Amino acid sequence: MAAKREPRIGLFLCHCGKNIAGGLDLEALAESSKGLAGIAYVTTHKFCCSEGGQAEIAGAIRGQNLDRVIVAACEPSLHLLTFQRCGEEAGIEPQFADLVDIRKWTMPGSPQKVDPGLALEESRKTVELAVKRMRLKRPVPLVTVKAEQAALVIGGGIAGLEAALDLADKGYQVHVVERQPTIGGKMALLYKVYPTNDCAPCILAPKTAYANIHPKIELLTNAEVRSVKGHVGGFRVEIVQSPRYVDTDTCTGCGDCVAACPRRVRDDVYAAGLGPRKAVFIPYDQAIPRKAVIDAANCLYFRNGTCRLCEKACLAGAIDFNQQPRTIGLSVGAIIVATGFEEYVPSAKTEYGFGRFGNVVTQFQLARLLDIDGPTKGRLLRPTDGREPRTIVMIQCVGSRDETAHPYCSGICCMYALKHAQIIREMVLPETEIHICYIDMRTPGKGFEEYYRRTRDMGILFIHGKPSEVAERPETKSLVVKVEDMDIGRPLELEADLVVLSCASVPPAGSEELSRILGIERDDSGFFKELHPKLRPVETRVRGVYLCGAAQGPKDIPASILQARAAASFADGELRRGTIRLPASMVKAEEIEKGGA
Amino acid sequence: MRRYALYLGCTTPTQVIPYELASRWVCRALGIELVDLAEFTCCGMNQVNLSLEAGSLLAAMNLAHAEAKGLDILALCPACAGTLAEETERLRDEGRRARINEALALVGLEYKGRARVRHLSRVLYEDIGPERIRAGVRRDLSALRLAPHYGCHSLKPKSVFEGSDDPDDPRTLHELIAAAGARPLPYATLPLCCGGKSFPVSPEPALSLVRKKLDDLIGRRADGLVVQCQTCYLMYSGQQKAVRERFGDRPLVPVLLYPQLLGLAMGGDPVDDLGLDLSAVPLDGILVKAGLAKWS
Amino acid sequence: MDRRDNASSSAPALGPDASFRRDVLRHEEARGLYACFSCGACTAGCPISEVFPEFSPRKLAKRVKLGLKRDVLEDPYIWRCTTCRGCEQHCPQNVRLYDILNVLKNMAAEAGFAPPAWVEQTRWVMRTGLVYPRDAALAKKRRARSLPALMSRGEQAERLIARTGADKIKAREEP
Amino acid sequence: MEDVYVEEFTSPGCVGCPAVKAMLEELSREFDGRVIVEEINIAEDASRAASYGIMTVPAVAVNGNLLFTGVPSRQDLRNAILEEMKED
Repeated sequence: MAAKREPRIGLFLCHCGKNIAGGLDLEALAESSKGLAGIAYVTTHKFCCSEGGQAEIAGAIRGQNLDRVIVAACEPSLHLLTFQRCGEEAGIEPQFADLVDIRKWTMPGSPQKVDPGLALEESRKTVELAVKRMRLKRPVPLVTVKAEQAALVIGGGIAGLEAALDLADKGYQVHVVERQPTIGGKMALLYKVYPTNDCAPCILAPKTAYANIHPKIELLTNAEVRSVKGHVGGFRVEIVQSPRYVDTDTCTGCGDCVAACPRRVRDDVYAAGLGPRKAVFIPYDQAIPRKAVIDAANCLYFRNGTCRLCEKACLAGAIDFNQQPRTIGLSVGAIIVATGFEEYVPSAKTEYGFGRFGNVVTQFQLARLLDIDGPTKGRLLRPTDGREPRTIVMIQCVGSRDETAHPYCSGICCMYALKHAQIIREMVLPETEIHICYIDMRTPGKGFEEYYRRTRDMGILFIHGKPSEVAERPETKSLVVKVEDMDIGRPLELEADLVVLSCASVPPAGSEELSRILGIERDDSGFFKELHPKLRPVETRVRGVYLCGAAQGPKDIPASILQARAAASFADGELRRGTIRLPASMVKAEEIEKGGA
Repeated sequence: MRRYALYLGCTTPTQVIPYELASRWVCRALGIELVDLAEFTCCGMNQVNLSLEAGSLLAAMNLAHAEAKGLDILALCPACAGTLAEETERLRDEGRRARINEALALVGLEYKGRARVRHLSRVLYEDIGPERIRAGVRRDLSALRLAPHYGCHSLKPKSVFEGSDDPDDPRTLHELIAAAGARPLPYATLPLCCGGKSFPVSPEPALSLVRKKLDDLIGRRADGLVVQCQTCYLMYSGQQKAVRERFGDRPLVPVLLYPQLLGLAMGGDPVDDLGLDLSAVPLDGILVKAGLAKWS
Repeated sequence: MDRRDNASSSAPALGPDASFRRDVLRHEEARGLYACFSCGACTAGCPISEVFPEFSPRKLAKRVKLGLKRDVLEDPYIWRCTTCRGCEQHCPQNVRLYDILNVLKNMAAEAGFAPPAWVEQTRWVMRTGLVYPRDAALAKKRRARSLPALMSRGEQAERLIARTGADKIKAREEP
Repeated sequence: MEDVYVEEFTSPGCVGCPAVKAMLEELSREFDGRVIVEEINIAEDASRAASYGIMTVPAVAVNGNLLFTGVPSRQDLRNAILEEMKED
């Protein structure tokens, strides 16, 4: 076989202002790189990514007759695309332009920063490896594959639905997979939303209803993704739908089966554990699909083979105890992950007594108690005795900003505490005293500071301090909250009929499994990891898999909607031409199971 | 037979003799052999005020003495137990151990990291257990509603008591009281500190804290308070008079050390075995409810 | 009567002193102090703060961070800590305030501000091995209850304490 | 004969990765250091993996071409490396 022509590699070392040049001797690095096999040209530039820097790279490619380019600068996720495009302009195929990160060794604030000597040594190694790789690299054959005009959306909350509707309106077939028996997600449980205090179901229902009737959208409730194979444009997805034991085609949602069911159990979802439901139930009035579902773990027929009263009550004959799990195979071109979040269960913070003291609840429970469609029909009553609370203390940052639980700020808890305080003061119990204990109030969204001001104007009392503990008075089941108000610098004991914990937002159960199925990463907090936290907050490591909503990290509804639209836009961008050019190796690999083992 | 080096601490053998008396009696009755070591001194808990280093050296010295006898330590004082146990944690670090042993060599000692330390209540809970304690009960104390007071040093720092009580929701003393046949009483000020360690420097805050808990117990109509620390005992029992003088007359709250309660349940003599006569607060009410006449 | 009056009469009472901050942080026990974001959970859980708001673990942490050396070391309230560790128990940032307070007390003791009670206790440990004196009345009382005689001695403790220099610490003069 | 540059993509907790790592170490010894292996933790360097479109680990790229995902047979891996050596 004929010997390959020796490639001519150009190496561009970036000062990045002082970020790199201030931390190592770039001239020394340039000097030592000159002798590397394959290197035809080495230079440094103050900012390689700038217009001038790119012009110089393009000029060198032409002037020095370079056929390959390496830039040693920052993380590839920041600028690889920049230099690939720059190289392409000058006639170099994107696969022969590379960017390697030497800035991590020198950048002030970088966790990997080392002293200049070591930085030079590490950078040398990085550059050497990159040159070696580039020199040996052979052209990767690209092939054209069909881009399926369909997408999978995992999660039927507000983020997932927004993305699904966007893509469906653009003409793609969209499959929405939702673990719960109804779509709507957390938003359906909020009662009202800030800063407008709109009724949450009122502004959610148009979306859910439209998704339900949209000819391009298929809703798969009670379903989970089991496996994903393939690549962007051609993912093959396997979904398992758990039996509902109710035929959704014939069920009319009349509720006769629910009335007939003798088995009452705690409703942990729609009543947040504060009210009952039946073993056969319709999750809530605006549920979609508004069809009954049997909870087999609690159904008397499944437990001991008796009862079947629902079956007798159903005139439509929709009850079907013989339903089996159904496996569904789909081909889609893109996948949008919108699995949302869960509320941190605060029982591990034993100092606040959740689970031990009946009148300590979470904000999501409070939302259900305030909801006119909730377990108390919108009357705010204490769980232990059904009395109206005269004093309420809210505790912020429970499990958030806490090294013993979750170090991050959950971002939404300040605002929903304000929202609940406003609702109680304005609409529910105007005479009830409300105290909010906080470390910092964080209200940076549009109209949010004004909302905070309005809450203060209502006479809600803000106590600047994190409570150390909550005690219960055994006779009355009322509570005592110990907190320092740091503005006066004095510990206080607040008497409270009801204590409400504003808990961290945490990744939902199953996130780890899903990250394995999709081959995407999770961050230290367990949320799905974006390709770059600043510049590429929607893409993931896997081309064609995008993130939106709280699946990527705690966020509120407007931010979730924005990101959902962005994710849909990315998916559209990949699929709209109908075909995709991919390295042949990727396509060859498509039969291999996900999961790495 | 379980054998431990008995660590009395400073306060118990000099000021809270009934605690020592009852503990020795209960341990004997339960088959726990206690060995007295003449070499034991202050654990260093209070020396850390002036010098953390001096505190550590005293703790290590006492550990080394127990280790030299091949014994683990059973401490009556929770603060001593905590101080010594925390030092065993710190001395897992080899550098620190070498440094401390260099000093201990001055007095011909070395600590290799073997001797373990636990407080009496924890030995009762873990080695004997509520089941066997219940089996040894001879007197019916079910008429007694007693509030448990754990004491800060029995619960904190968490690192020393890993796997034992959650300081925010402790249960073991509740269970031990129930095992002795009495009824543990829930009350809101359970976690409140007795203030004892600040008492020598400034008595006022400690007395205010004592008053707060006593008033809660009076409101709850408790038959008494059960403590497992001699300093808590001195504060709640010994200082009740001072509280009444300072904050006005109020009903007296009987205070028992846990081994006194357990000893009563196991049939011990209230005076000879358990030293109930040495209480600053009359304990007649307790004795009557335990089915015993007042001693003469 | 307030110590701050005394301080202000002689020299400016407050003045940031970066070297003090560094001296404190040099102790392994004080690591993590900078993580404090002043939420006040420590003070809320402090039984002494309940009675004396002048004693505030939260403010103490901030005073050290600001480097207010005299203000901290001359503060009589740092000696009123009851060692319950309530301050550490609920700290969301794992700041070891009890340990930091001990570092501060050691520095204050060296500077001559230790209360007589603690200095006296150290003296007794060096003599008897215990923080208290032992007298004939006690021996009699113990004998009467058939308890063994107390045998602890102070020599070994004395040699170890002397090695740390804690035996040289003098108590502050009481008014 | 030319050196061969092998990128081995791994992640923490990957079950198949140690086997691939062992094979590559062995081959590196067999070819007397002419096989240069770089281990890339995709959790730390996500963009390198993204540039190859890797969805699963272990994965192996030889001279810049992604050749294997999953655990390859030792024979396949060896042949791929030989192929690269031969071409130059």
